[in-house]
Amino acid sequence: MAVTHPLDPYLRVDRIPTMWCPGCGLGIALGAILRAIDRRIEEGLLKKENIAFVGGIGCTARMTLYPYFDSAHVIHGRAIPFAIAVKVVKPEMKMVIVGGDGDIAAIGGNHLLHALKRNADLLVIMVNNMTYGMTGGQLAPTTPRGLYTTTTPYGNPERELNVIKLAAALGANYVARSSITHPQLLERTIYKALAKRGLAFVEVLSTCPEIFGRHIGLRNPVDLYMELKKKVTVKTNPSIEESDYDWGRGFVIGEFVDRDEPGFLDTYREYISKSFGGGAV
Amino acid sequence: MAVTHPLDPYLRVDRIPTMWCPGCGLGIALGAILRAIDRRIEEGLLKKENIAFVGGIGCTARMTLYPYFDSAHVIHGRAIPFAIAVKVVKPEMKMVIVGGDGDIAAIGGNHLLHALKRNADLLVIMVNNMTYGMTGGQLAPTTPRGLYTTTTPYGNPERELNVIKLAAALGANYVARSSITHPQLLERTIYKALAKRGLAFVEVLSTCPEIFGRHIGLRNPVDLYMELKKKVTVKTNPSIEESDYDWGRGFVIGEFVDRDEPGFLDTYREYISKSFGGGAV
Amino acid sequence: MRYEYLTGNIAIAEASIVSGLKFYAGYPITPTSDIFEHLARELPKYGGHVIQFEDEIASINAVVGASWACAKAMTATSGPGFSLMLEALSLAVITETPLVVAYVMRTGPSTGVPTRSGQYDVLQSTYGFHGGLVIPVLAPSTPQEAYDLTVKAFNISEKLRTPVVLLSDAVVAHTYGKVAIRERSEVEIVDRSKPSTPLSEYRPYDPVDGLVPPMACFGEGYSVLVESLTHDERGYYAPRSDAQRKLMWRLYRKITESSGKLFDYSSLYLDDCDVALVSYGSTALSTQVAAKTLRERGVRACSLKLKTLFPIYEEGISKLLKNVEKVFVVENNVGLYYRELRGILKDRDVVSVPLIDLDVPLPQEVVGVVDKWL
Amino acid sequence: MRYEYLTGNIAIAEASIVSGLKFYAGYPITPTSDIFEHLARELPKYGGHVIQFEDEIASINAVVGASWACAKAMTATSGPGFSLMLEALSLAVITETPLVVAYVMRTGPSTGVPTRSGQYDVLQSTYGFHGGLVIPVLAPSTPQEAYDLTVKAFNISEKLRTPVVLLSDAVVAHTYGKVAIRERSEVEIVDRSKPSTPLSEYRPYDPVDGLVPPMACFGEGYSVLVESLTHDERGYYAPRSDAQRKLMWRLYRKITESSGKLFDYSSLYLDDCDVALVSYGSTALSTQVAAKTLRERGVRACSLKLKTLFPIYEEGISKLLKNVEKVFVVENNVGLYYRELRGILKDRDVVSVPLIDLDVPLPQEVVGVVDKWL
Repeated sequence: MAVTHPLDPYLRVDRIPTMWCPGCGLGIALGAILRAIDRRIEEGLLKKENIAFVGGIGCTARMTLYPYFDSAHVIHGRAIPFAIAVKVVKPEMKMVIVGGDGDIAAIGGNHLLHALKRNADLLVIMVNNMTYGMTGGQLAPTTPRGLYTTTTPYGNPERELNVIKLAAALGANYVARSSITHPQLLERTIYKALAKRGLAFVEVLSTCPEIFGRHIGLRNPVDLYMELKKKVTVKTNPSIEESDYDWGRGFVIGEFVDRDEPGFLDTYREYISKSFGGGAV
Repeated sequence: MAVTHPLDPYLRVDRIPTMWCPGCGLGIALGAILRAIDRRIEEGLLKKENIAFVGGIGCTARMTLYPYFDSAHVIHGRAIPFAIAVKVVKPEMKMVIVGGDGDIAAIGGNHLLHALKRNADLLVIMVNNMTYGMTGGQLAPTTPRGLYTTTTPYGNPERELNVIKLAAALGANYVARSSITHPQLLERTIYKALAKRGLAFVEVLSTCPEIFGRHIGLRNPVDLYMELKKKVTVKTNPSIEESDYDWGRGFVIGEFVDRDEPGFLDTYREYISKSFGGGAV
Repeated sequence: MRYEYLTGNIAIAEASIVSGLKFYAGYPITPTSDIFEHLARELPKYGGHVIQFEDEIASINAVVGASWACAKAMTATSGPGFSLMLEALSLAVITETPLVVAYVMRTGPSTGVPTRSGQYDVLQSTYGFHGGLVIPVLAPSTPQEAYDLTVKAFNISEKLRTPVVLLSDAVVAHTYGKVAIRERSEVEIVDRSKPSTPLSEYRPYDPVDGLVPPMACFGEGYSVLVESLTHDERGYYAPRSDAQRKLMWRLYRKITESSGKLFDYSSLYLDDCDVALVSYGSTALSTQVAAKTLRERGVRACSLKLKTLFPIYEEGISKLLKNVEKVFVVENNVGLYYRELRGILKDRDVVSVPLIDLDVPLPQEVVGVVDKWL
Repeated sequence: MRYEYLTGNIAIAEASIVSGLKFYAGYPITPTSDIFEHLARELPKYGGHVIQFEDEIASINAVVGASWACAKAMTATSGPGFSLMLEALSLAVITETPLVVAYVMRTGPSTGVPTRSGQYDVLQSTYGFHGGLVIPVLAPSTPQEAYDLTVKAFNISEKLRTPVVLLSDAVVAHTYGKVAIRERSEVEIVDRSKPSTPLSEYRPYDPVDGLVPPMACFGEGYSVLVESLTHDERGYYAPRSDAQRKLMWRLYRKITESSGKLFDYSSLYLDDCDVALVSYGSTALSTQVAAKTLRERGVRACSLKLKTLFPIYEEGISKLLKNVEKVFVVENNVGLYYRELRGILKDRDVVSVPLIDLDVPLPQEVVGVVDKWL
């Protein structure tokens, strides 16, 4: 099999093309993630056999189907506890969770909350397309207020969930928002996040022209992409207040939190080794 | 049946004494809650038949067994969705959720998160005894770091969950911390919270001498009560930063958030009535 | 009455409105989301509420809450969501909460093939919750049956104060059929019986006469107790063997002793039959054709389509099949409901015909298996 | 080997360590928490991990994850928690993940009487998850059996790449008994079979020869795919009837065709018996005494205690009872496992003896019911 693309070694090329609709932002996201991983492998920080992708259910979670690493495509909302366990048993693993806003922040909300609280050693990449794409356009926790969706045909009466604010309040080591409209920046963000201990949370604003585009009147992929790009402002070290989530006023992308507290694994192992002199673990 | 206590009309007196251990802080909490409700009924703001208590599983959730209102003692962690539905169907109801730190913030965390996000019209009272009392002393999300519990016999390696910070970050209308060591203040806090629309969240620091007391070496109820009292500092309008959760350095109690954004019910009804001219709902 | 072409899913949604649905809570899942979406548009016109929750667990617990606020309440889901709802269904059983779950089966286990069909969950639908009691289960095979059985499901839930599972599948869900739509005035609608006692004397779990207690709800002044613990008639915790026995047997008997009244089926050639093909749900569509094919070939075959799967009307089914020599149980799974039927048809040959297909197994597949045994 | 006085719960915990447990995830629930607590103290001494999660859903998903990281993994729970775990058990079935769930039954439905016993969940333990396949279920009635069956549960899970339910109850959980504790060297321990193919040729769901695929795990370079969708041997999504049939029947057959090998029971007076009392779990303690009592009174009674409940070894059970005239199925529930047995003992009278008691039903209760039928 001829290698035709520099990322082919990281892909199950026999599964390409992907199941994603034309114009979907997920391909851009996957490309950026794999390039960031490639750089970390080239540097020697990561080993290919120690990288694992875990996803629940949804279009983003299907990102686990294509990379040529250990992968788990599990059940809706539950990627995080699966990944925590792998990391505890095999601390040499780098666990990458990929999930949509519904998978990570709706049904999976409690596991995210407690992973943040624990500062669990995970890279959580939440690709936010602001809707339920796979099931056809229902309300997501990130759907802009007022928007008509298939389950809110009279307008979404709910406030949006700002997951950046949640992640920051609960003490993740790294909290960033990025966007598929800025692929190089996205790659740099993932690259940085891959080196963190503790929990690194990256929200990736993305485009779903097929479903969200229909809701918002921008079904042409390029139009939706350009619209999202217009709404995005890049900032260096923005404050948490600047993370406000507002489709109307646009989104600040950047690193909101970057600290280096001990991760769950550090403290867990410290407590056990204190009692057993390090021999048992 | 002779009325022997001013709160008897609000109690199923044939179920007294309660199932709580001697020295448990829950009796103080229940007394304060009922006095606050009594004042609101006397004022005419609330009607007895429109008050409902809903609790999941745990010692605090059993608070639903004693008040002489509509009550539901349901399943672990799920009081909030039950209560939201009652409120949507019967907006005249005042829904009071009572639960421990495990019920509300461990297994029930996702429902709390989304109720906060929605600003659902509920009064959520989380009595925090920092342990799992009913099942015998396992780790709670609020257990102080380092503490030995029955499931962390080598010390709790996890950071504590600061639910005040979570509630504030997600936009509750009212967020307060109180303590059973300050019953009058607790009563005033509940009294105020009862008048709020949207989500009012009150954390009540409490004492579990039987279980938490054993973990911490203070099994005498008075000793534990005095220890907690020493750790508590009352502040007027403290900032969110002052909400830090730290058994070693003590706890600030007071009102961290007091705002008046529309509750879920307001916006939900506004969206529906916009479409149906108010006739349908 | 009027006729419309509807899918099974839309028939369920329309029938639930006619039945008096006032609260729907749900979470998106294939192949049920169009029930949710149809109701989101239509139910508010009838003063009802449709809310999307953060997951299936919240949805079913909200449905329980809404029912205690006097609203007829429903949710719809499929395998993964139904598994998540089981803890709360157990709550609904012990608290005797009327509600309906439309369970539209897809291909499993786990995520399986979300868009395609199967009948793998027929035993889970009643044995899935902890507590070992029975939830009534109705299974439509056409949009018309989906409509009629939805009305029936609400009526049973109110009459017996119980959760009811409407067990459809992905084929029925998305097949169009002509449906006789009845107006509310044309349909018999059962509402829960309300207490007649003074407020302070009401006991929420006291069946008074019979097996089903009258039900007060929140906000009416009865100070009701919704209690998940083993309780006495007042709803007070009663951790005693006698209380447990009394409650368990009443909850069991109120469902099982209604099995004759709840029983619903349709049949072809049953009066004159040696070889019965028993099935339910979308598989019944093929089984009926298979019975005709066998008849044309001279085999005295018949088809029995069960619309009520649980509680099993043992005497009734046994009687219907009393003159039959051989019973074939045709299912789109590994042979599950067969396990029930062989237990109640002890003096007959009962053969499992498990046909796994992402759509409806073809009639010739059914005939092919039956042929091997004849 | 040494002897100790242990409760059923502690016997489970100790046996799991001997079996090679390396990861336990759990959430507190009565009456299982002491399994968790014992392991929290002991397992780290053997290099294992014990983590408390935020709920039972996270716990079981963590157990699935740990198993894919090569660790033998377990959780323990009771009714409400088991209901929450069913979605992930369905995942474990389709991904063929070895794991053990110690299910210590209490009184249900819903919260019920958390501290007391019952056998309400015997059908849920294998029919509870969506997908309609079979999870092996073992039921101990004494601390010694709890110990031995725990070892057996781990071995089955590894041998067949399947979740296994160890179905205990609150009486067994907290009754002390003398237990022969074996060292690891004295026990036969089965470990999952590992792939022998080159890294790039490994197919995680290819059984090669037989029905159970060798299992690679994370971090070994095999780039494994854990896939909840219907998949082919590579783990690639295969939404086709042929793929579904192939996968379903293999998953079904690998369990059911092992039913003879997995079968475990003990009996009294079975060689010379007219009236068999069949039971399992703590109720078997009374049933054995009842059989003796009946014998003393001249009735040719015997007792059959089943330790393997699923998959049912139909031929084996049928053969054991072939000379018996009447079979009484004694259970602490409304008569659930009876439904299974009457289906496989078609030519015998099978009578349900449902005795609801928060503890063990007394032998004289069993005798009393049997007397009515003799």
